[in-house]
Amino acid sequence: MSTTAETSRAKSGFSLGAGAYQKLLAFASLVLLLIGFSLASPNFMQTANIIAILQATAVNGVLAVGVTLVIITGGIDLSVGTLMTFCAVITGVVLTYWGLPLPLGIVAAIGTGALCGLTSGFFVAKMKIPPFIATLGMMLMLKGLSLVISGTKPIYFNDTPGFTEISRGSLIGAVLPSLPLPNGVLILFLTAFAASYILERTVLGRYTFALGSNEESVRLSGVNVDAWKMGIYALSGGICGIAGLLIASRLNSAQPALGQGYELEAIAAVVIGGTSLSGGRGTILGTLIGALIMAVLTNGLRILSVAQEWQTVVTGAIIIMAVYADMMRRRKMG
Amino acid sequence: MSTTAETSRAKSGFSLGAGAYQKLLAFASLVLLLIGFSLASPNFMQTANIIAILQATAVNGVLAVGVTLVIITGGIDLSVGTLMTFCAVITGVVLTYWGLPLPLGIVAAIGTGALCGLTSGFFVAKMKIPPFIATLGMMLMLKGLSLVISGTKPIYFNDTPGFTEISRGSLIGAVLPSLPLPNGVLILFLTAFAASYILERTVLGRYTFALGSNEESVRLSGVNVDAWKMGIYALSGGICGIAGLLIASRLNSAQPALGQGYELEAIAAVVIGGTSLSGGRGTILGTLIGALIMAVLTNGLRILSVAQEWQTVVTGAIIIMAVYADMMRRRKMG
Amino acid sequence: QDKMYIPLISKGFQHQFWQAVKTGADKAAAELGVEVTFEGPDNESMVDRQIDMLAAALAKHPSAIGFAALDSQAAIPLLKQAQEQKIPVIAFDSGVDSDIPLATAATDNVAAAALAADKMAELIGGKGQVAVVVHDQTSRTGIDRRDGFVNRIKEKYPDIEIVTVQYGGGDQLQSTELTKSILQGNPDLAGIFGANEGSAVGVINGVREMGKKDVVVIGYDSGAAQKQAIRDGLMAGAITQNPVGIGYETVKAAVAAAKGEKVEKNIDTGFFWYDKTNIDDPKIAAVLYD
Amino acid sequence: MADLIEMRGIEKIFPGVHALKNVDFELRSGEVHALMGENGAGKSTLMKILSGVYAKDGGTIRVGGNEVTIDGPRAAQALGISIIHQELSLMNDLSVAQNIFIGREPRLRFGRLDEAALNRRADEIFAAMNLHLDPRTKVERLTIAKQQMVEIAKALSFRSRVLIMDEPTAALNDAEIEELFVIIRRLKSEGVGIIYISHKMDELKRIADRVTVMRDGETVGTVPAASTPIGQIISMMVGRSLSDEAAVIPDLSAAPVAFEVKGLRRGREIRDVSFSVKKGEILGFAGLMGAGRTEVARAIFGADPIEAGEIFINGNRCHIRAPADAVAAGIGYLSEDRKHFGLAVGMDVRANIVMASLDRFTNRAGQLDEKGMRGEAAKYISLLGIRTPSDRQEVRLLSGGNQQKVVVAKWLLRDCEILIFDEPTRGIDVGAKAEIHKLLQSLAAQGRAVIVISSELPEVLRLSHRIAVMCEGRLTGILPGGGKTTQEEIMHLATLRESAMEPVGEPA
Ligand SMILES: Nc1ncnc2c1ncn2[C@@H]1O[C@H](COP(=O)(O)OP(=O)(O)OP(=O)(O)O)[C@@H](O)[C@H]1O
Ligand SMILES: Nc1ncnc2c1ncn2[C@@H]1O[C@H](COP(=O)(O)OP(=O)(O)OP(=O)(O)O)[C@@H](O)[C@H]1O
Ligand SMILES: [Mg+2]
Ligand SMILES: [Mg+2]
Repeated sequence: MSTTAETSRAKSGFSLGAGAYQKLLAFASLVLLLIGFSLASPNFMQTANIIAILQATAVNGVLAVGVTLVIITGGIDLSVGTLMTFCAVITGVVLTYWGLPLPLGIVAAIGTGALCGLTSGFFVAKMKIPPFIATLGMMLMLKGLSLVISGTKPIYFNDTPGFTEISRGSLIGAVLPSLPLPNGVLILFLTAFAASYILERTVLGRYTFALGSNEESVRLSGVNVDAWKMGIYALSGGICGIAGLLIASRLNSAQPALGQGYELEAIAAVVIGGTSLSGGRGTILGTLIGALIMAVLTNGLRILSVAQEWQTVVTGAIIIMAVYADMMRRRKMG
Repeated sequence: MSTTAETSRAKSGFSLGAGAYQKLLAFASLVLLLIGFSLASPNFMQTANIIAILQATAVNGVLAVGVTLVIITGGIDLSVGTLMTFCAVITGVVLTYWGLPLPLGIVAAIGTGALCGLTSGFFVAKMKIPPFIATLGMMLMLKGLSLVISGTKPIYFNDTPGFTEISRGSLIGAVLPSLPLPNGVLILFLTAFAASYILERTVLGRYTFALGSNEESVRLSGVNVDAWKMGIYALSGGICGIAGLLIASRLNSAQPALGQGYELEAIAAVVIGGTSLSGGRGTILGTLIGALIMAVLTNGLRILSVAQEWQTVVTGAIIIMAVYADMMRRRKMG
Repeated sequence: QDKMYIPLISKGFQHQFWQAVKTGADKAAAELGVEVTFEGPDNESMVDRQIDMLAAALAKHPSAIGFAALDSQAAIPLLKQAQEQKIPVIAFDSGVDSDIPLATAATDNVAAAALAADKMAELIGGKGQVAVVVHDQTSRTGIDRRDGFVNRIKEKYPDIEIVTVQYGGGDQLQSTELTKSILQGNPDLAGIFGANEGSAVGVINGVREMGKKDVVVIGYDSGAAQKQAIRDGLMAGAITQNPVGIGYETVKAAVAAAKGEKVEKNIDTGFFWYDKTNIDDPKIAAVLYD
Repeated sequence: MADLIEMRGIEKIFPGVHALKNVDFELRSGEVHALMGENGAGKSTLMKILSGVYAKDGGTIRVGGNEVTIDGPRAAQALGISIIHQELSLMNDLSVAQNIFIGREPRLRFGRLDEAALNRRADEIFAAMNLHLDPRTKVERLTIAKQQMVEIAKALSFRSRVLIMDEPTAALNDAEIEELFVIIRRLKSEGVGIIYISHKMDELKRIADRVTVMRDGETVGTVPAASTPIGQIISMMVGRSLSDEAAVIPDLSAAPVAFEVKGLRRGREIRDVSFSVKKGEILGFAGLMGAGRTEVARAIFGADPIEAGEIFINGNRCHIRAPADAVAAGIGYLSEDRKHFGLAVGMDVRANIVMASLDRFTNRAGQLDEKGMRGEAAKYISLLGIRTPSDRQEVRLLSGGNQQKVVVAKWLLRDCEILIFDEPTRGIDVGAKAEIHKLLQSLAAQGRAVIVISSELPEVLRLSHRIAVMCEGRLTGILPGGGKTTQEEIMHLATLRESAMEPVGEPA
């Protein structure tokens, strides 16, 4: 119909070019921070410290990747932190209390995560409980259950020798001794890559965006909205299970009291990374950058020995500024 | 144009009647909890304990009332907890360090709250930073500044004799000795009443709902959206200042480290009370009920001497159930 | 006939230290045939939450109350209420600044941390840089241990520099990251003091991950990971309190007070230095927990 | 032969509204069956029942002679029924192709998407529609007319036996409507049954075979389209007949200029637009979809930034940076997209009507005068015939046309000196439309300057005292109104592309 050709706006080539440029620029705040800290302290830009920063990103990064999926559907997940802990505790039960072999522990962590995620998804999709409440309830239940199951004490993995390798070992370092990247970081990148692939290239990813964009319209198109939504929460839960493995292996123990507060940090990474809390838009790459910005900030300020109370103040101010710069950049790009 | 009279459907009496019925029913979950706990323990339904519950609701209730306003605009405020603390610390500085008279301390608390709220509002409205990030940044900055200003130690109000009366005294008890309701509770109800009045009967309230319903359409109606939004955040901040006074007077001290985590509880009360996180709808009465449900739950489980780890589990489960019941009820009412 | 009921309101719940106090309390309860409950807020800044717990405990008309105040002043109205209702109050962990409690079962945290400072000075040869990782900037135990350590170093060891004091919330992971940044920022560091279990374990993790072998680590409290680190030589030694003893003595004193018996005003449950050499000493082993 | 669709005795009751009362409707294959009725008559509701969005409260539905239960959109799809909803319901963050095939994406193994096939198939559909649109464009970047085309493409992609079109042409202009009719005729020849809802009476004769008229939730009757005079159908709809007089142009030679725009520009969308409107004048804006009329209106109103340009009100230069400035200066703008820019659909009718005039109902303490607002709301509800159980009904529960009337009421109440109406009668029934036209004329007669943007040429021709025509962001000419101009003259200017263009301005 519209007979007038619209060559000028339809040039997708241009927008693709702009997209790539934009992606590069998204790193701007991060790069600025890196440069700033490098100039401020000679101890900052050293291989060991960069690895330390990456390792500090791993757990929060994986959680953030998981919660990104849920946020893109227009939901929220407050239970990610305590779910991570719960998965770690279950792994502890499987490996230490029951003495089963390592692979089963890994399956248990991810399976528990997926199952709890599915439950949250059920509350949200079938029982129509607002995601905030459903996952708040889940957070409290899991927090309590972790304490109950573990008997309110840490479960150590001393009997499972390979366990700490999951996070602390370095497969890459074994091949390239000059790059001793811990496995935990490798797992973060693999998880992010997989999640990104699912989001961009699969049906599940498509419905993730579609649900966040206009759930009613998806429903009117005859899609089984509830099932897909539960699937997305389950996937997100499974990813929290991976985070549970990472933290347990890093600490060589499942700490039942840990985890609360981590949800806020993960969600912050997601939002700093440009994903909208109202759903429909977001990227895993952005989330990774968001998580890195937070880790670099914390690490850099500590290296500079800034007093802790001021660290908090500066972190708050820089987060606001970084996001503001990002908003400006995007507005300019149109 | 539709000439046929529409008398039969225009009977607004019917819908009003249903509304009142609905308001009564909103208490259902709360009443059920009260009955349950009364049956389970004779210690529960006693004047002293009911007053203890109300007093435990006061601070969270006032915060929740404040954040309700912001949530109805479609925003969120993560800084309420640390802002409360910041206001308490400023009052401490004014009263204890500077030795100024009590009324100035009260003005300082509310004024500081309003000013910080205004700043958050500025970030959100003018700088277009997503509310989650703007108030997360604010939360961190205020948390740090409270520590800096107080020198990381509590500020006591021993030199301001009347100060503890703000929360602990009982004006009502002085008149009706049989009802020694602490002033803190009275202040909660007064604040809630005032906020409710503003929401339902004033322009500010009207725009609060309108912004949350469709901000762009309000802007295109020629309303200065940014100014009103900043006003709403400032009002909400001022209410946090009241919470700051309440907690400082209850503890007879400004505790600079307190406050983080309170935002989640306040938001939970709001959402349990039926306000939608996507904005445009909500009531202060609902928020009050939400805050009471949480306080009754916590208190009741303690009175029953439920083990602490199980308290958390049960709280999570009951919150989900209460909201589910509420959703069902509303769906039935249409 | 009803059992005597004694609620203990502590400063925390989930941490191993508080669980050990609970263990001691439960033991005494079993021996003396009374009922005990144990509760504490999520972290040591939640002063008002602790007050709410105390209020709920009073509503249950207990025979006596055990109380570890986060902030004594804030609790005074409720403590007065307890006094009026003739419910005896026993303070534990750190004291309650008031004459209402009939007895206090506590550790002198300042003195204990000073002992840690002495040990640190001894192990690093009286000079060099040290750092402190504390769990909390504002709680009584955090302040006392930090100040006990820092002041002793300042007073007695002029050649030792305290380069930084950082706070990790007692969270092991956060304390690990914190320690790594401290080590990165201060490559010549000679020693680190971790002021509670979570901090100490975090310090060990951080030192291990950074591959630093010559940093002297001193911890506080016990727990399986810390004990293992001492055996492995990663940690030079640690201060332990007697949490089980604190819990036990608190309940014992509470029962006595409830029966109207006279109780000793100050029950010092003591603190001990332990390292590789004495960790298996039965006297020490008795006050350690996993 | 059995009817393709047979609905008997359909009942639907919403809280406070008996929307359908014993409604009968049938559809044969290969026919276009128009469904007509005033705003709120129940047309959309009936169709939502047929397409599985609402559950019926009574009655039976037969498809191909067999009684069926349609308990969801999926069930309707399985029966070969697809629908183009009256309200756009697209996923803004997804691309055009992704929207069309939501739920039916071409897949590779392991749940992977075949994006190339997706775009190819969308391209095929667009080609069949003679529509030039990149399937990878995000929907939020499209104008509503384009979004409407996407909805149509989506419905076509189902290749159904029954196609329901609920006001598909409300957002389209004549050229696009013509293309749509080509498609409809083709589908018809393939034996598809089409239910067609529209408020544009001229379309009936061109496309419909039969017409069913509804009023107040009841079927009034079914008549053949060709042999029934339009006047009879209108009186079946509104229960009386309407007169259709053309505008009489008042003598405005002595009237002062109320509003003037000089050299307005922004990028490619607005290219050096200048015009003026006198007190008491109605200036119509015509143009093809995307000509830039909406952009100009939004720029004047301060809703979007401008790069250059001056605005004069009563000869005084005005600086308008935000809609608030514009309203303060006496300009009102009724947006073409009511759902996104016109209404707070979650709020009630009363609140929406007073939204732009709240200062008038506020005392110094900031209290609202509910009684005053109720009074004004009631006035406009009866003036415009807004069909609602009460002024406290949430706007989202009103029928589409009644929602549009609420927006109109909002700007009438605001009472501005300069009023810009962008597609004011979109989705409004014939009766109400005539009423709104009368209102616009009386506003002008009271000395206000009125600008009407409309994609319906007859409307522009009938209302305007002068007609401005736009093409590709430029004002290509201003023609006289009042029957002195033909549709062909307007279309000539509306397609005057840049290459063939000589500078035009306001005729002095
Ligand atoms: N979900 C709902 N809740 C309550 N009332 C509703 C609902 N949907 C529609 N109505 C009412 O039902 C009646 C019929 O609405 P419907 O949308 O079918 O009208 P329509 O004939 O399509 O009108 P239009 O031409 O304006 O689109 C209207 O009075 C409307 O207010
Ligand atoms: N969201 C958008 N993104 C990019 N370009 C846009 C967008 N909206 C409009 N445009 C462009 O702006 C120009 C003017 O569009 P506008 O909607 O103002 O046209 P119009 O004359 O009002 O037509 P319509 O009848 O569609 O409302 C067109 O060239 C269009 O491509
Ligand atoms: Mg309709
Ligand atoms: Mg337009």
